[in-house]
Amino acid sequence: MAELNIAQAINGALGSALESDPTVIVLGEDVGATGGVFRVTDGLGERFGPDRVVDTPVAESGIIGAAFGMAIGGLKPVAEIQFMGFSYPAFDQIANHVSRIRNRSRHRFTAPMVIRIPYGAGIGAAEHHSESAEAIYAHTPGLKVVVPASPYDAKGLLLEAIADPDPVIFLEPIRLYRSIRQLVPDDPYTVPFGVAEIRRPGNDVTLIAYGAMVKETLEASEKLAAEGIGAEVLDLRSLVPLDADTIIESVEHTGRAVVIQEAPRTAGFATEIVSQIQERTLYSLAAPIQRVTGWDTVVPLRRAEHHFVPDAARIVAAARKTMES
Amino acid sequence: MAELNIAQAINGALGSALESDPTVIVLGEDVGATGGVFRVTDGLGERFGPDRVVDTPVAESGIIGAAFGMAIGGLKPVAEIQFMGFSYPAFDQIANHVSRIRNRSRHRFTAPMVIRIPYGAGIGAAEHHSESAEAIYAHTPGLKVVVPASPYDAKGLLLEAIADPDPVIFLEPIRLYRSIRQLVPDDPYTVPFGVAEIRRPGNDVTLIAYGAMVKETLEASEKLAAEGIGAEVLDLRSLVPLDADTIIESVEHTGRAVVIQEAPRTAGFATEIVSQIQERTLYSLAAPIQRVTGWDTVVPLRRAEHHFVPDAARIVAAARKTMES
Amino acid sequence: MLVNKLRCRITSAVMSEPLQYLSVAGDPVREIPLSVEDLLLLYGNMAAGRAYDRKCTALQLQGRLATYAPFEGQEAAQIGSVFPLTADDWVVASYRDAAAMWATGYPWVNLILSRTGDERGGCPPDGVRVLPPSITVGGHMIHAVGLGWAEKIKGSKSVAMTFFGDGATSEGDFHEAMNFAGVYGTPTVFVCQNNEWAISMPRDRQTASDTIAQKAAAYGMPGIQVDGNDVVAVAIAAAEAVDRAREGQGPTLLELLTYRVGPHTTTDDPGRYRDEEASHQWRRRDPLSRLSAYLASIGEWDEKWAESVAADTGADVERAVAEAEALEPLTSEEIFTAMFAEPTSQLLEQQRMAVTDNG
Amino acid sequence: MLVNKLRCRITSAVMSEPLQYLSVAGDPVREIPLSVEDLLLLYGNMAAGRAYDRKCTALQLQGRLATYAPFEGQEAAQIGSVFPLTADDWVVASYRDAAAMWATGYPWVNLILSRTGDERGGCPPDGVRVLPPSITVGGHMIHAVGLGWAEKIKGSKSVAMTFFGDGATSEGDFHEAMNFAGVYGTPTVFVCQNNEWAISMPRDRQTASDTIAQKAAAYGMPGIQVDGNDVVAVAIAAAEAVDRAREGQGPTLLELLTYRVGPHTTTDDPGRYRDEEASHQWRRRDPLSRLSAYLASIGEWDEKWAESVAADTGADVERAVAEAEALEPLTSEEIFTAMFAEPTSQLLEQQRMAVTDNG
Ligand SMILES: Cc1ncc(C[n+]2csc(CCOP(=O)(O)OP(=O)(O)O)c2C)c(N)n1
Ligand SMILES: Cc1ncc(C[n+]2csc(CCOP(=O)(O)OP(=O)(O)O)c2C)c(N)n1
Ligand SMILES: [Mg+2]
Ligand SMILES: [Mg+2]
Repeated sequence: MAELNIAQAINGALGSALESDPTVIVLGEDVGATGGVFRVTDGLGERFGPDRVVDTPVAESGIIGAAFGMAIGGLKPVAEIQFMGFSYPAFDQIANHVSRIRNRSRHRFTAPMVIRIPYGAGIGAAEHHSESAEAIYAHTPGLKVVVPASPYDAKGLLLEAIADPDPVIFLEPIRLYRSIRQLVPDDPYTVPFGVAEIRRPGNDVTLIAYGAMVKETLEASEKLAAEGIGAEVLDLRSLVPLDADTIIESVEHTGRAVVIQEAPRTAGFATEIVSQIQERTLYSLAAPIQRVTGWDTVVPLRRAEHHFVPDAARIVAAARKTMES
Repeated sequence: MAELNIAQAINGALGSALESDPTVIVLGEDVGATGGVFRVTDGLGERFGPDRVVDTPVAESGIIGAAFGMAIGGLKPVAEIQFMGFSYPAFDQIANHVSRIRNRSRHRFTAPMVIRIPYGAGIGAAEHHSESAEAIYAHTPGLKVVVPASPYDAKGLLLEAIADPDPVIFLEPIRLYRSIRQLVPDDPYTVPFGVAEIRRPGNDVTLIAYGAMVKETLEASEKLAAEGIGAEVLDLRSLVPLDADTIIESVEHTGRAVVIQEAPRTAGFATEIVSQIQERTLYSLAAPIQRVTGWDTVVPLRRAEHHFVPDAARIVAAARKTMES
Repeated sequence: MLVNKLRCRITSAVMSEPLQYLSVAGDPVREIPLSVEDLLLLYGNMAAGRAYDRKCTALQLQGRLATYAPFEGQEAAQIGSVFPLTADDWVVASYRDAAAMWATGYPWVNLILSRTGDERGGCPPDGVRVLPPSITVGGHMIHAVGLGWAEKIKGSKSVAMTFFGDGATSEGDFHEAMNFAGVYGTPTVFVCQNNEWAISMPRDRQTASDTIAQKAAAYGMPGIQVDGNDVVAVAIAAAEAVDRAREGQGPTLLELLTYRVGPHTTTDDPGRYRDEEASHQWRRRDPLSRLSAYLASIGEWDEKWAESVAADTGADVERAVAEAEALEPLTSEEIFTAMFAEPTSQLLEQQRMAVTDNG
Repeated sequence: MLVNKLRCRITSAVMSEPLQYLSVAGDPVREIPLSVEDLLLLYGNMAAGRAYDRKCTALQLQGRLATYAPFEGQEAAQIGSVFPLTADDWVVASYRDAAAMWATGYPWVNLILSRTGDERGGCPPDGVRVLPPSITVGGHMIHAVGLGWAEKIKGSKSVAMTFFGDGATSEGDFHEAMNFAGVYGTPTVFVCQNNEWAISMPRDRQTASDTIAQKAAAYGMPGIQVDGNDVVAVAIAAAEAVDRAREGQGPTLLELLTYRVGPHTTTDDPGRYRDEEASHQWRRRDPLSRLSAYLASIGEWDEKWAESVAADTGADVERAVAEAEALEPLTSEEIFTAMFAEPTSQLLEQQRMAVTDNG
C-alpha cells in the first residue's frame, strides 16, 4: 500500500500489466522517452523498452488503427491519446472499426484494447485540451466507457479494462491527476465495470456524478449537509455499462436527483440518466430532476473557464431547487 | 408548383442557390459528373460546370476542411458527405474547426457553410451506410442540426441553411428521398429553424419525431386514432435550435409523450427532449415519457435491419403504454 | 515459398515502365519464372474469380443479392497478389476483393452471406486470417500495419497484405498507414489496384502525382508499378514484396495498373461519367485471355478444363447462395449477441424490449 | 513584389543540398539578391520576434502567461517565409508561429491575449488575413487550401501560406491538404518548419522518408529543402513559391531545416529525451547572428539599432501584456455570445442560468 495520486495509480496499473502480460503494448505520442505530457507513463519506457512502450508519430487515427490491428492479431494494446480534443481525428477508427469488429465478424475477430484519454477542463489549458466527449463514445455501440474518480478506482478499473475482451474507452480526469491521494494496494486488483459506488449515503437527494465532477459533488454534499440536506452521492465509475439499478434504488429512496456532467448540456450523458430515472421511477419523483452541466459553448480559455465548469456552488443550487418542491 | 420528392426538392434548392448566389459552391465525392450516389445533385454539374459543382478526391476530412477554408474566404460551400458513416473521418474538422472559428475569433472569422449528409437505415444498405449520428453533432457546440421530413421542408430548410451565417449540418433521411411526394413551390423560399411543426393535432399523447421517423410516427398516429387514441405528432425539423416551447406546450396539453429516434438508444437525442420535458413540465406528466429508439447495436445488415429501425408498431406500443397510467 | 530467382527489381528507384512478363497478346517479354503448374493454378483461380463475379452480378439482377461491386478485369491483380501468401499471413481487403479473399481461404458462402446482407458473412472458419472486407474506403490499411506489427512483435514470420483502390490513396488514413509501416518497418504489403476510377472520379483527378507507386518514396519504402492485368508480373512483384516483409526488410507498395471494366456497383451507370470505349479497349487486355494465350503458345492450354473450372465455381456459388438463403436471418434476439463478449445489462434490457415490443 | 531575378530553382527534381545563400558564418555562398533595406527589414523583424519570444518565456515563468511554446532559432524560417506576402494574402499558422503572424499584421496584443487564455486574442483587427493559430496539429493546412481555392474562384491574385511542423506531416490531414492543393492547383504555399522535434519525437522517427521536401512528389507539386536558419534563402524560396502560386502555377512545399533550441513549451523538459549538446550546436547556427555577420561584412551593421529594435519590442510586448491584463476577462454572459451570429434560444436560456446560478 502506498499513498498515490491518480497519475501514479495509472502508472502502477500500466507497469503491472506490462510486467505480467507480454502481449500488453503501450503506445502513443510521447509516452516513452518523456513519460507522456502528464508523466502518466513515467519510467515505463526505460523499464520495458521502446518496443513495449512505443512513441508514435503525431497521427491519432494511425495510433488507434494500428492498435486495432495489433489487438486483432493477439496483442493487448493500451493506446494513449494526448487530450480529448485529439481523439476526434481517430473517431472514424473508433466508431467505424474498433467498436464493430466483433459484430462485423460475429465474434471471429475481436479488438481487446484500451484507449486512454485525459479529459476535462480545470487546468486553464489551451483550446482542444479541455473537452469532455464521453457522451459521443457512450452513444457509439460496441464501446465500454469508464471514468475513474479516485486513485484506487483508477488502478482497478484500468486493470479491468486491460483484462476486458472488448475495447474500452478509459477517460482520465486531468484535473484530478494530482489533486487526490489515496492508499492504493501495490498488488494488481480489478474494480468491476457497471457498479456505481455510493460515495456518501443520504436521504434527501441523490447526486449522480462521474470523473472530475465527483470531487465537486462531494464538496457540494458537505455544504448541503451543513444546511441539513442529506445528499447521497453516486460515483458511476463506468457509463457503459451503466449501473442503472443503483441509481434507481437511490432515487426511489430520496425522491430527488441532480445529475452532474462537465460536458456541454445538449444531449450530454446526463440526459441518459435523467431519461432512465423518469422511465423507471417517475412516480417516486418529488421534483424535476436537475441537470448541472457545462454549456453549449466551446470550453472557454483560462480566464473564463470557471464560468463553464460546474462547481460545488452550482450543484448545491440545483440540489436546493429539488428541495423546494 | 410541382409535385416533388425530397431528392428533387433538395436538387431544386441547390439549383436555385447556385443560380442566385455566385459564391455558392457544391462539392463532394461524385456530386458532379454522376449527380451523386442518390442523384440528388443530378444535372447541376452540367448546368453550373465543374468549378461550381466540384467532384473531389475520396477524402472527407479534406472536403470539410477545404470547404471551411472557402467559407472563411467568403464563399458559401455546400459540402456533401456520401453517407453518415463517412462523416466520421471529418469529425475532427467539424468539431474542432468548423464549429469553433466564430468563437475562436470572437466573430472575426466565420464559417457559413452547409454539410449535407444522407443518414439513416431502411434501404438495406451496406455497413456504415445506415447510421444516425445526429446526437453527436447536436452535442457539439457551434453547429446547427437540421433534419427535414418532407419535400417542402427539405427545400425551405436547405435554403435557410445556405442563408445561415453559421455552419449547418443538414441531415437527409435516405429512406424518404423518394418515398414522399408533395407540391413544392418553384420559387425559392425558406423554412425557419427552431420551429417544430404540428403534423397532426391530438389530445391524448404527444409523439415527437424528426426526419425519417416522422413518417412512421404519422402512420402510428393513424393506427392509434383507429383505437380512439388522439396522438399529436410533432416534427421537430431542427434539433439545434430546438423548439422546446412547442414540445412543452403539447405535453402540458396531453400529459403524455413518446419520443422517437432511429439512432442507438443510449445518450441519443431523444434523451435531451425527455430531459427538457421532465425539467419543465414534470407535474403535467400522467405517465413516464417513453423512448422508441434504435438499439445499442451496429445497425444490422439488410436481412435483420428491420429489427433495429423503429416502426409504427413499436411507436403504437409505446403510446399505448403511456395510456396505461 | 518463392525462391530468389523470382526476384524482380523492387527498389526505391522509379521505374520508367510498369513491370510486365506477358505482353497484352500473351507473348513473354522476359523469361517466365513460374512453373506450368503454378500458371495453371493462377489461371484456375482467376477463372473461379470471374465465374463468381459474373454469377453475383446475375444474382443481384434477380434481387437475390444486395448491391454488388464487380471486379471483372481485376482478377490478375487479386489472384497474382496473394499467390506468395501462406495460411499464416493476413489479408485485409476491401469490398471489391472477393477473388483475393477467396483464394486465401475465405469461403464463397461467407462472401455470399455478406452480399445478402448478413453479418455472419464476416465470420470465416476459425484460423482463416482474412478480415471481413472493409466497406469504408481507406480505413483498413492501417489495420494491416497493426497486424504485421503484432506478428513482428510476436517474432513470427507472418506478413499482412492489404488491398485498396486508387481512390483510397486520397484518404488521410492511407498516409498514416504508409507512414507507420515505414517508421516501424512492419511486414506489410500495400496492394493498390489502380483501376482508374473511384466511382465517377478518374485517377488523374484523384491525385496530381504521376503514379501511385511514387508515393512510396514519401514513406521511405519502395514502390513499383506493375501491369496489373499480367498475372505473372503481379505474382512476381508480390512474391518479392512478401519476401522482403518476411525477411524483415519492411513494407512495399505495389501499384497494379488495371481497369474496372464494369460499373462501380450494380446500381452504378458508368455511361454517366465515362466513355465506355476505354472499357472495350481494356477488355482486350483481359488478364485471363492473356494467360490462356501464353499457355496455348506453350501447348499447355485445355479449354475444357477452363470451362469446367468456371462451371464448378458457378455451381459452388449457387450452393453458397442456397446455403445462405436457407439460413434463417438473424433474429431480433441475435442482433444483440455480438456487440461484446458478454452483453451489458443495457443490451439485455434492450434485447428484451426488442423481442417483446416487436412481437 | 519580388522580381524574376530572385528566382531560386524550385523544380520537381530533388536537390542534393538545401538551398543556402549565407553560410553558417554569414559568408555569402552565392550572390545575395536582396537590397540592404530588405536585409535590415528581415533582421529587424527577426529581432522583434526574438524579443517577443524571450519576453513571453519570462512572463510565463512569472505566471502571467499560460503555457508558452518558444520558437527561438526559428526566426529566419518564419520571417523569411512571409517576406513576399502582401496584406491581401492569407496566413494560416500554428501555435509556434507568432513571428510569422506578427510580421503579417497580427498585433502583439492579440498574441498576448491568447497566451493569457482569452478568446479575444483570436480577433485581430478587421482586414488582417491571419487566422488565429491552430492548436491542433495538422488540421489547419487544408484551411489554407480552401482559402487559396476561394481566392482562385473569386479570380483574385491572393495566395495562402500555411505553417506547420515536421510532426504535423504525419497527420492524415497533411496528406489530404497536399493532395487537394495538387489536384486543384490552389495558390497555397506549404511551409514546414522542420525543427527536428515533435515534443519528444525526433524527426527520423516521425517518418522514414529521407526528407520532408520529397513528399511533395506524391502530390505532383515541387518541394524544396532550404536552410531554415538562413533568412535570405528562406525569403528567396518563399518568394518563388508565392510567385508560382500567384501566377496560377499551383502549390509548393518548402521544408525549412531548423531546430527548436528551446523546450517544446514552458512545461517541457527537453533533457528528458534529447542530448542538449545538439541545441548548443544549433545555437551556433543562429539565424540572427548569421545575418548580422553578413551585414557587418558589408559595413551595414549597426549594433545600437539592433538593440533598440529588441528594446522597442520588449516595451511593446510589456504594453500588450498590460493591455491584456487590464481587459476584464470574459464574463459568464459573454462566453455565450460568439457561438453563432445570433444565440439560439437554448443558449439564451443557458446564459440566464449561468448568470443567475453562478450568482
Ligand atoms: C470513407 C468512405 N468514403 C466514401 C465511401 C464511398 N465510396 C465507396 S467506393 C468509393 C470509391 C473508391 O474508389 P477506389 O478506392 O479507387 O476503389 P474501387 O471502388 O475503384 O475499387 C467511394 C467514394 C466509402 N465507402 N468510404
Ligand atoms: C491533433 C493533435 N495531436 C496532438 C497534439 C499535441 N501536440 C502538440 S504539439 C505536438 C508536436 C508537434 O510537432 P511539430 O509538428 O513538429 O511542431 P513543433 O511543435 O515542433 O513546432 C503535439 C503532438 C495536438 N496539439 N494536436
Ligand atoms: Mg478505383
Ligand atoms: Mg517540430
